[in-house]
Amino acid sequence: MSIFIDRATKLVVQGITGRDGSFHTKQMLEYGTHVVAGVTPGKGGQTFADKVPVFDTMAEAVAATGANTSVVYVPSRFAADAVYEAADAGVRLIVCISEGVPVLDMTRVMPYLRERKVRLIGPNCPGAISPGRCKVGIIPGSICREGTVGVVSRSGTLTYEVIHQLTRAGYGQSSCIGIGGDPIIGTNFIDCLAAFEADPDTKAIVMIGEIGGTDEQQAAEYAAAHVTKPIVGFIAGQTAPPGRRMGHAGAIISGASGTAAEKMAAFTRAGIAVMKRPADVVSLLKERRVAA
Amino acid sequence: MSIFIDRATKLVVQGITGRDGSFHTKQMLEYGTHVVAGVTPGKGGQTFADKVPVFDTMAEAVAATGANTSVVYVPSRFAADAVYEAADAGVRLIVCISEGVPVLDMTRVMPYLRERKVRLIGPNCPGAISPGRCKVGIIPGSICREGTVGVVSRSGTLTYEVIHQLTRAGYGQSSCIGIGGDPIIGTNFIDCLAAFEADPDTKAIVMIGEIGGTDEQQAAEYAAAHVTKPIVGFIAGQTAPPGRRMGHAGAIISGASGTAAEKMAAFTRAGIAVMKRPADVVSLLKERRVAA
Amino acid sequence: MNLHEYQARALLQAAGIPVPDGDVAATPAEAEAIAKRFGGGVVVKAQVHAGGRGKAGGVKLAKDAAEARAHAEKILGMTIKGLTVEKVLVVPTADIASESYVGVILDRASQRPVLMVSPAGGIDIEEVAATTPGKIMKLGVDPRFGLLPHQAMQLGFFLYDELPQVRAAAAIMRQLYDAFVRAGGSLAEINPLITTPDGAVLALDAKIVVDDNELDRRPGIAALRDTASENPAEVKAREAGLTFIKLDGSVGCCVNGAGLAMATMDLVKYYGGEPANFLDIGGSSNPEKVVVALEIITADPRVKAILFNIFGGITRCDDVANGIVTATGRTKLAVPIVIRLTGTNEELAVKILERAGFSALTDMDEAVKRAVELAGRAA
Amino acid sequence: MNLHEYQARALLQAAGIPVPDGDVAATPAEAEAIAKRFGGGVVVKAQVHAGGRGKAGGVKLAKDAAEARAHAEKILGMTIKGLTVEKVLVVPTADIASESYVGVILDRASQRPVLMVSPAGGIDIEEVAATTPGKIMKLGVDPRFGLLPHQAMQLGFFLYDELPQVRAAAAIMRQLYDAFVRAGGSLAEINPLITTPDGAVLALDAKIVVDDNELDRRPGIAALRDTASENPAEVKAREAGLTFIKLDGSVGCCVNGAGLAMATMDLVKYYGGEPANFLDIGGSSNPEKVVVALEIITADPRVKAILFNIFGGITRCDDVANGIVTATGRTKLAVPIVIRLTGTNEELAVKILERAGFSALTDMDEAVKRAVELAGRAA
Repeated sequence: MSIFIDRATKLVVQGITGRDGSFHTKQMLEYGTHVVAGVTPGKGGQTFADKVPVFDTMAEAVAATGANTSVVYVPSRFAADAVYEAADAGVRLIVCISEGVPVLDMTRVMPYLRERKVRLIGPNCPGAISPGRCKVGIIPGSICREGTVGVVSRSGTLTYEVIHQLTRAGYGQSSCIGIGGDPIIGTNFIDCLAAFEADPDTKAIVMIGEIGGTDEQQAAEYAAAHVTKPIVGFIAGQTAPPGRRMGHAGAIISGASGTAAEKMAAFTRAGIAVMKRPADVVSLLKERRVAA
Repeated sequence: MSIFIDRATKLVVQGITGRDGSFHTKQMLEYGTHVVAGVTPGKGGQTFADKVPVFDTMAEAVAATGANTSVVYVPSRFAADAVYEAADAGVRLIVCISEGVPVLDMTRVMPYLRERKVRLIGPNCPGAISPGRCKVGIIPGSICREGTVGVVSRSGTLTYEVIHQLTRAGYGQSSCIGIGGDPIIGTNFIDCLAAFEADPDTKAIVMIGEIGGTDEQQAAEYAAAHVTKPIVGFIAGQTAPPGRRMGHAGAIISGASGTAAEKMAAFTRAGIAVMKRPADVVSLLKERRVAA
Repeated sequence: MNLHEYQARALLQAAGIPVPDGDVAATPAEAEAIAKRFGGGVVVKAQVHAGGRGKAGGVKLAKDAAEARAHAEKILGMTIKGLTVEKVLVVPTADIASESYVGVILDRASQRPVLMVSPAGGIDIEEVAATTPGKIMKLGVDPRFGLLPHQAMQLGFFLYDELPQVRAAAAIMRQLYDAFVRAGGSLAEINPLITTPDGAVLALDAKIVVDDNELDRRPGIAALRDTASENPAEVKAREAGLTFIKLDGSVGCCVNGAGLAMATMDLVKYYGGEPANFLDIGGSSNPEKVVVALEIITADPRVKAILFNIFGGITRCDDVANGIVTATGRTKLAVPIVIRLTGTNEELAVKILERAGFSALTDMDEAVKRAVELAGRAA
Repeated sequence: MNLHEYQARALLQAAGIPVPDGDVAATPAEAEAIAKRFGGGVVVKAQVHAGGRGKAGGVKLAKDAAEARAHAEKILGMTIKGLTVEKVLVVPTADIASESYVGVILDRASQRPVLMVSPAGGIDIEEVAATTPGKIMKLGVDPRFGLLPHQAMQLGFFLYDELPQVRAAAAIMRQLYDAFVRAGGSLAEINPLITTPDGAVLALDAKIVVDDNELDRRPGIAALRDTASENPAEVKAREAGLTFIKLDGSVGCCVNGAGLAMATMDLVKYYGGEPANFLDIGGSSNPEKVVVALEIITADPRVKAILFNIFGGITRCDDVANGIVTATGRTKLAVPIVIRLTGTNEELAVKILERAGFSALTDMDEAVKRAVELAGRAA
């Protein structure tokens, strides 16, 4: 089992003929993801990589293929519209890889999706992978392995680092979800915790947060009340200065709020084992008697 | 019993110190409506007619009095904002008497209300009355009488005419709802038919439509499927020329659509007795064996 | 309120929509000068608030400036559906590769603006809807978000195959939607939206109808009202706060409330008469309104009897009675009058009327029957 | 991107908000001329992207033009929190009856813009929030509807008692919200919003922060960027598509991905070192970026060791290796370098590096420990 994506995922790639879109579509196809369609306006009728039909619009793509999920690789200034289009076309899950989506766009996108009960993962995220079953986005399949640890993270490469450590130590993953580094994102820690808690094949959860905002604190409270599975957590940015955006648009300590220290304290209060460094993930899982 | 308003109605008057607002507030108080507050910005702290406290904002008025309903008498260009304010303040029913509200305003107001599950009656309507219990709006209480006929109408004075005929013949009313003459209104015929059908004290329904749009046709279909109580219907505008707005913003035959003939045919198909003239209401109710 | 084609063109242009050259003329000499300026062939188009102006001879092709002047001479001053042509629009003839239709209307059922497009442009869209509905694509716009880019593209793909034209049409639709909202429109359409042989997409004709309720807060749009091109009686009524619509019968009607006014007309017909007009004096009590209403009704020589039907609510019957007495005091009525009053201050009104020598009825059917009878007798 | 006060003032003014007179000067003579033009007393305010400029001596009252010149001489060129003052704003002194705070921020938790107002203006709003939270009113704005008139009125009543001031403040808030949206803001504030003794409501100071992601589609706003007032290394990094933030330690870090970059800094600290910077070379593979990154890191004399930490995904390890070889080929490194690479094209990268005489590690902890050790040895 897994969360959000699995063998039933039928994927449309928005921006399939672009540089990033085409590269990662090939990777997803290689991984075994059911990529059923691509969309690039004006390229309708073409075929990508000899097997994926390309359409002018999402409406056509979904009507023709019954796709239920889309992944967005279009440039940031078109990303919000790609999300609207996917929602209008009727997919239930949209994964937006694009980085640099204006936050004000997101304030309008979110109620649009909520009205239509569509889940968005991202933007500015590496996407999701359910090892052995489905990959949507850019997480390298080679570092993952089928298993029972659920991973959720605001980061990209730091997630790879942690997955890498897990896989090396024999801990496979049920699903890995990169929720994105922006201040406003479609799916947050709590959504993922709830899904992992409900997923019978997930036995433990790894949660990788960072400075900025209060999502980790709220997730910790949620976990204390609703999650029975062991959780191991990490917060990046313990040495970050306040008031500076650390790469991610959402990674900023405002005044005294959003520091790594307060997030780690919230984890501890909630019974979440706190990693001091990425490599600690393995020893903490072992401490919690999670089998590899 | 009655629909939408009754003895439990606690009313705030928006625009209570204006010309129309103050006149009709006095009438509503005389009729026995529980007018618990009024709102006029800058007049907070005053008392209207020695008994109704006036507030600067709806939020204060509702917080202080527990009002559940509001009626809007403000000039048309402020009407949409008054409706937003009432919805934000938490009332469940808003009756907008104001005439001349731009239709584009209404296209934005409606989804706002839907998200908050607030009912709007109007705009450009005479309001509602549940004879003997509560009056919200401008329908003259003197022409009404407690009883079992539910009246719903797009018109103002034509409604009075029909109520007058009913009362004169001994037919009292459970509730009379003026839904308004605009193209976009908050509560339509179907809403009222459903409410009258569910109201145990309503034994028959009188429905007064007019040219323009397809509300009556849809209501007729709804009635055929869901309403068991006898319905008598009238359509004003049988002699209206196409393409001209007959006073009401919504009373216009567009092309060949929205004519009185098609609406009357829809009524007949649905088993609704069609009045040729307002005075027929009494004889048709008698034909349907509705007791006075 | 209807805008003239030349006014609508200007609003579209301001929104960024490509519109071909063109200028408006009030005299044949002006039309000639404009045609000369453009050089080559032009089209001379009557600016009038009436459909079917082409069939009525209000749109003419001219091969040069002299012919443009000749056409303008014929068209200016002509009457189309009762309205006089005061201005013509002169535009260069366009090379047309294809004609489409693009419009925004306010849809009552969905309570939203709806974009409607068709590759069958240049003809009446209602005709297309009736004969080949498959050639129309409709898309409801969420007014909280406006016409989204991907929606405009989807509509564009319905009209064109080539991506540059799809993109151009999509941009025009978004601009049209914005112009519609900014004008406070209830309708905005481009018919035809053309492509030229070199692939450009242009708005060849434009129509915008503005919601009258938007005019208060849009003085720039309100200033576009051209009362010279409207029915004078209707203009006079509007300025007095009345709603008046001229019809062809002999029973002049004066009613408070639009629904009751329509029902009164219908009852006139029911009893064998023909209403001369729709007239709603509205909800407020103002004797002066009644005076103007009577002036307008009696100015119609076809009117053989006058019928008042007043159900007092906000409107006070005594105010209406006072208005009747004032108006008939100034000018003696040449036709009989039947007055029906009931509701607020009914007794007071009856006294006022009786003192001035009128009698008043309280039953609507009785009053209408009497008025129809009187009009029939006079005919 | 932060706007200067004078730039923010101009945007507020364009939105219709009443802002007192004022003009910007780059030299003492200009400041004097502006003060002379206004007559009377003025305030000379440093235009710099740093809080606490008042306490730092960057805001001075002058009784006349000569004193304004003298103040400008002191303030221009002074350094506040590491940033040099290049311009001063000269404004006439205002008669102040009351000071309030009005701001719009983007609230992450509610995913909405939030209006925040307080009658305790003129001081840092975070201080008000910490000491007297009851003096702050917050209101979430639905971005699909904007700040509705009644919401602005409600906020206005929280600030003022008199209806004219409530209305004025409400209008200003709606204009501020519009300016915020039009600028693509992540923050817009007026602090203080003042009333004058005669009852006028004015924006005395303004601050706008723009979301960098909005700049592509807002060339007018993007043109307001004042690179002269920013840290040169950070400007250089941004222009190369890197994110660089200068810190005070001795281990220069070059990482792909913001989260991993932070985690790397944290691990440097964990092993007893101090990071010299945050540097994210981003997701794309471009050897030229690595060259610029190395230039920036090595320009800092405090850097005693360089640490590369690359987890290849989209970023290809061989591209990074090529960048390192190119950069070190141009300028010989004066400090030791530790390279950790793993993921996409790892083997290829190792070969490239070894051929150039570098060795590469694959374990993050090992690499960080080594870099900290080398930096410690050099100190």
